[in-house]
Amino acid sequence: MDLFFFLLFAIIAVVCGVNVIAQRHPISSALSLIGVMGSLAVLYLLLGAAFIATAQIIVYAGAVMVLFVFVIMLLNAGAEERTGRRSLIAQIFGIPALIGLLGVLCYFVQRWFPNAGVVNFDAWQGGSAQNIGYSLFTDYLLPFEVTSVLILIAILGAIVLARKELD
Amino acid sequence: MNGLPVPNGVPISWFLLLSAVLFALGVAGFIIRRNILTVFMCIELMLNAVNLTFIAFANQHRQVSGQIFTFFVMVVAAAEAAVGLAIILTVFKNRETLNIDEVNTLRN
Amino acid sequence: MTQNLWIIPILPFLGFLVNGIFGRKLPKMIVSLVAVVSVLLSFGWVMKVYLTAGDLAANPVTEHYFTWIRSGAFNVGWDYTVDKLTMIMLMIVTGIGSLIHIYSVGYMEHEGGYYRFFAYLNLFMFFMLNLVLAANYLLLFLGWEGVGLCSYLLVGFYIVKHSATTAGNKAFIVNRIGDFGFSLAMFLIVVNFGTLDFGHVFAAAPGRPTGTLTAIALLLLLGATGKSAQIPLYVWLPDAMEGPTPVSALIHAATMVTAGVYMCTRSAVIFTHAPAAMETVAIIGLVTAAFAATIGLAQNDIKKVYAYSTISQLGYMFLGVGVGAFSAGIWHLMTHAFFKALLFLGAGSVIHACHGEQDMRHMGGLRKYAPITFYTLCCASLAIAGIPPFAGFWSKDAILAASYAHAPWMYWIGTITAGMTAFYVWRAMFMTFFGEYRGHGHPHESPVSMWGPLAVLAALSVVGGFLFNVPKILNSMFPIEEAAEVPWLVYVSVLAGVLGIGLAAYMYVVNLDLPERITKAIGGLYTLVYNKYFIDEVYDATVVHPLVEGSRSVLWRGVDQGFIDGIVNGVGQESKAVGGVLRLMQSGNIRSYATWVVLGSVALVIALGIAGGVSR
Amino acid sequence: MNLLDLVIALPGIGFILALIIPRAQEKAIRLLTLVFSLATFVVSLGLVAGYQFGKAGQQFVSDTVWISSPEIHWHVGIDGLSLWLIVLSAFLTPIAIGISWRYIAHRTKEFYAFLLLLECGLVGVFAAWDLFLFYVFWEIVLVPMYFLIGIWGHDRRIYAAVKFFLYTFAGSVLMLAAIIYLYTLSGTFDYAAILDQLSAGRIILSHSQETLLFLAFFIAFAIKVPLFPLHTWLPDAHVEAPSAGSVMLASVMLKMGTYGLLRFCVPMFPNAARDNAGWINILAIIGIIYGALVAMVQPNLKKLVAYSSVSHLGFVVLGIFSFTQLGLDGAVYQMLNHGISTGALFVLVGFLYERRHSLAISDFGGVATVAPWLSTVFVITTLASIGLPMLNNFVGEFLVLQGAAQANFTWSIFAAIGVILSACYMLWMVQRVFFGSTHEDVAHHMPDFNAREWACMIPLVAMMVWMGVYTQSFLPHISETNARILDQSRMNVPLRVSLPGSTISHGGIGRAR
Repeated sequence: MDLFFFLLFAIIAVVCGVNVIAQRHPISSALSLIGVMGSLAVLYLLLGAAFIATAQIIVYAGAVMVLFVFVIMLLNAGAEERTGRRSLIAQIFGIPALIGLLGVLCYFVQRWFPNAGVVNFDAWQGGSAQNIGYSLFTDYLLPFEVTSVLILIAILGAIVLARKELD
Repeated sequence: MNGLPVPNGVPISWFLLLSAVLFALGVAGFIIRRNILTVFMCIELMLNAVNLTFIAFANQHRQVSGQIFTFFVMVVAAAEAAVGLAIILTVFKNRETLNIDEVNTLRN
Repeated sequence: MTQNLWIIPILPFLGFLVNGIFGRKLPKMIVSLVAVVSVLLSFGWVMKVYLTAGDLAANPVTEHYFTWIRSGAFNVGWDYTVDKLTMIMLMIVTGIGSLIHIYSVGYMEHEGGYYRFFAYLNLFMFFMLNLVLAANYLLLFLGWEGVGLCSYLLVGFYIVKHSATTAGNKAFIVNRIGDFGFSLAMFLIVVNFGTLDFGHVFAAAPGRPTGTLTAIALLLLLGATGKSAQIPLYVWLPDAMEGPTPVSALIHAATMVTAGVYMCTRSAVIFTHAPAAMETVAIIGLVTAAFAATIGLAQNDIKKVYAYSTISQLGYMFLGVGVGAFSAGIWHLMTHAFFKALLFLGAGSVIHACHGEQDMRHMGGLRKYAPITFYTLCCASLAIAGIPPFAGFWSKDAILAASYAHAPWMYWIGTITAGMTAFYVWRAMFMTFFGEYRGHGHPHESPVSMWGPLAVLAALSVVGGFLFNVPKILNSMFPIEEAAEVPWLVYVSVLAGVLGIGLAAYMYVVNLDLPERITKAIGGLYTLVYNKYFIDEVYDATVVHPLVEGSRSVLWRGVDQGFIDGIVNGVGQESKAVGGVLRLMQSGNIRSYATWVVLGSVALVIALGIAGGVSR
Repeated sequence: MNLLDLVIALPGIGFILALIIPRAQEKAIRLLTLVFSLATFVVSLGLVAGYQFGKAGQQFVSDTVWISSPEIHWHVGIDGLSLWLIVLSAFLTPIAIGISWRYIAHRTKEFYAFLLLLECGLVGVFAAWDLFLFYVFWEIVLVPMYFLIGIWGHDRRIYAAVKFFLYTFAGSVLMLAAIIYLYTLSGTFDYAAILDQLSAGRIILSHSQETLLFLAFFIAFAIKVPLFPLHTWLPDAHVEAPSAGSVMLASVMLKMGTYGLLRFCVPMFPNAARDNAGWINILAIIGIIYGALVAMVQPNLKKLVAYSSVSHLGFVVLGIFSFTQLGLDGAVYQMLNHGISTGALFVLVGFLYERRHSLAISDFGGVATVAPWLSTVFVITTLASIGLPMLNNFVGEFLVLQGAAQANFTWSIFAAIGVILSACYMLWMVQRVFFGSTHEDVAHHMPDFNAREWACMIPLVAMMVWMGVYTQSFLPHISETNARILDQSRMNVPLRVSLPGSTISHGGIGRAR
């Protein structure tokens, strides 16, 4: 059963992922990316990370992607043109290197984790909001607070960058 | 889920492989796409791939830390998205293009 | 009882400060008053010390004011001491100094930079008094360098004139070479004696190895040859005549240039225990005396004649010191101060009379126009020619007698030189005062402030010799050696003087064509002498030019900019070249960057995998 | 928070305040920096007043933990050696501000802020007793100076600034490596603790270890001094820097190098220092003569003064590595002298530049006729630089040469040649700039001193005379500390003799005392 759910959502994620890069129109890519995120959220849930799965849906699929869509709309971005300078290196080496990377990664994953353990869904439920909250406000208090500053700075930065020049 | 005993769960390596594949897709998009917005989305894809690894290991090691890291990655990603999109807006305002091949002022 | 010796130098120093800082705003009257009065008061204080200090020979006055430099066991104080030798020097310096200050009031009246002149002159007095009062070598060195500075400033007094400032530089730098020797001597003294105090050094010197003492003495001598214009460092003095004439009189004739003689006399203990050094001193003195006299024979500039005569007379003093007759040297120092100051002041008066003309060929017949100057200069010229009973006779005779006792050949060269001296000094007299006036304008006599000092000095040139018998005064410091009297010596040297005067009279009064014919007859030799043996040119070609050009082309452009910077910039260029190759990767294209990242990741993962595989 | 902390903190506070004030308030910024620098100077005089003779070790100590792991302390303190260098820094900063009052027209705010930061760093360098803290201050100094040259300099300022930065940085990286190595040996960055361990024999360095550590420190300091042949950054940096930068660079920053030699190289690695003294002194003497000869033919006023610095600093190094009391005293005194007299020369050259807008000697001539006071002060400064008695440099040069003579007479012979040459280049320059007939351009652009310029010059001239005549105000502090350093430099000699592989021969130097 676990295997089934895993395979189902894994396949959805990969197909959507392929679609992200295959589509020439950014809005299609964005919608596909939401698909990837949704299926990943399900996998998180299966892995016992309930809070993170929720956050994935709300923050990523919700907020961040909406932002993307807004920007796409705002800029009225159409399908990309096939002009402009191209990178020779990227053309020649890019995809082969990438396939090489994937191959090497797969090889080492296979080699190091042949039977490193089997994940059983439902066997562990350590990712409830309570657990996460407890951990965040004890062990990870300082990084958490720093994060808030980071977000504040990001907000300010975004405002400064995107505002109209007042001249 | 339905109470049936599960003789065989999912091997951890499968999650890693899925993560690797998604990551590779992100990188591939990064390399082949010219639209700066798509490229940016590919970055998000890569981040998600990494998050999956964290969660998987968190499950295996029965530790909440991995999920915390994911949490932070998400926070950073959100901040990054805000700033990054603002930058894209500015670039578009100045250059009238979303094609990253046109944006190569880094060179000189 | 404290004598407050510090008052002696501090008075001129105060004068210097007042004139230096406020002089520009003060009227000339006040400036000259400040300058003259400060020196006169200083002279007065010297007299007061002389009268109240009692027997200076038995117990010299020594005063300590404060520690100047102390480091570890080494300690130098600001100490003054007065013994008989110092007292003589003090009197000469302040006495002649006062006269020349008074003279300058008239001489400089129409010159620009009046206040500057008197400020420098006062500063000079301060340093010179420091030099003679010093109770240790370092303080003496302070005065020594200080008078060099004032000499530099005063020689280059006419700052607009290039030749004057160049002469000033030359004076300072050549003196520096001498000071180099002096400093090394001091270092040796400290290394060997641990102190620079005269008292301690002289007390300890007799027991030291002769080699050390000879080295010290020779280095001191190098210092003295610089300051006192002896071979090989005499070259600055003739050029120093670029300065105003009172400066030539005070600094480059009467006081500063004799500092070398004073210093050697002061260090007599070291010299007497280093016979080789003594011999060197005598030979240098003798050679300089003769050499400078020959140059003096052919000069036409009146001040140049007296300048070479100064070098020559200083040579006599060194001869005296070198043959052990220290007191005779000091005696000649004193009489020379009288008559040479007079010669220069008289020359100044002559130049003043001829409206700034210095070439004797454009003078003549001045006897009628400037009689006082003429008569006073006569006294001086007779004195320098060694005619009894004028001052120069006594001291020169003492030196020659001592040199005969030491080595007869020195006496003979000295006597011939005396003949030459008489000749060129009187040649100058005849060319200036006899015959018809050959210049332009109307010559006139100088004002009283100028001829007054002349008169005083003339009197001293007449009676100064036998009135102040220095060897007797200094008997306690330098006992007169009871050498066998050789009676005919006196007559020979006087005869040389008379012959010199006679020859000059014959050539420049009676038979006026003769000089011309002689010049033609000896052609090359004359050119050589007239051009001062081309020594300046030789120094220029062998030392100055190679140094400057070598520094420019080899050291600066070659080593500094070429070699060292070449290496430094070469390293920079290399890095740039490597960077240039790496720069090709930086295409500016984001996707190519991404590709590099991927390639890097592959390499990294493989590396990690291998490493991990090994560790597993 | 004791007096010394205050001396370090005041410029730092001033630096921050200067940054806070809006840039339009130029006047306020200038006044603020001037007030802060003067206050620093006044407080630093408190250090002089509070200095206690005969007290071993450092005074005005302030020691708190700064970083707990690895343990790095805020450990500052002074002894006779640092005392006067700190006072010198505090003395010259107001003057540097004074001479920039009108000259610096753009980016005023950053300029004055950087000057204060520079002062803060300099004082810190001289006060630090923790090696890491020392390194931090050492690098802090580099930053403002880099910008002073790079922003407010003349035409080739970027080249000069980069050259300056790379040269010094290359050296200081070596020093950092040596400091870290010492840390791994001793487990502490505290200088006094390391010295204790060395002298007690708890750290035993092999011969090659000691030599390498010595060289690492030595090269860093030698570049800063600068010792021939590492000097070529100096003329470029000086020529391109604004006057205030030149003044601080020549007067105080170069002293960081010689201070480091005396503070760290000699006491920590006495055997290596003594072993290597021979060639170091030869380099120093080459520097003395070479600097003077090259200075003689410079067509540019600032370059001339810069090369004369190379010559003068050669004396300092010679004095340090003579290992005699006189030599060390003279070296430290010469550091102060050079700070005053060369600083004054740069100030004056700056004044000339402000008037004539040129540094080429050939563009001047006859200045003395139109600006007599300027010329008088310049000549006095030149004479001080030449080493005329009664002015400051003489005392230092004399002591150094005397110390060198005690160690090895040949050294002093060659070094004394430099004294002759100094007269040559300085007087020749004076003649060409100030004497002769006045050119039209010079006459119209050469006003004499104004009140502000007088205010800058009078303290300097007064110090030249004071330090030349009454050395007892300064020398006792220096002597006392130097005696201790000399002692330390002998301290672990006997311990080392028995060790294998350390064949030390203290040639002529050991015999000197």
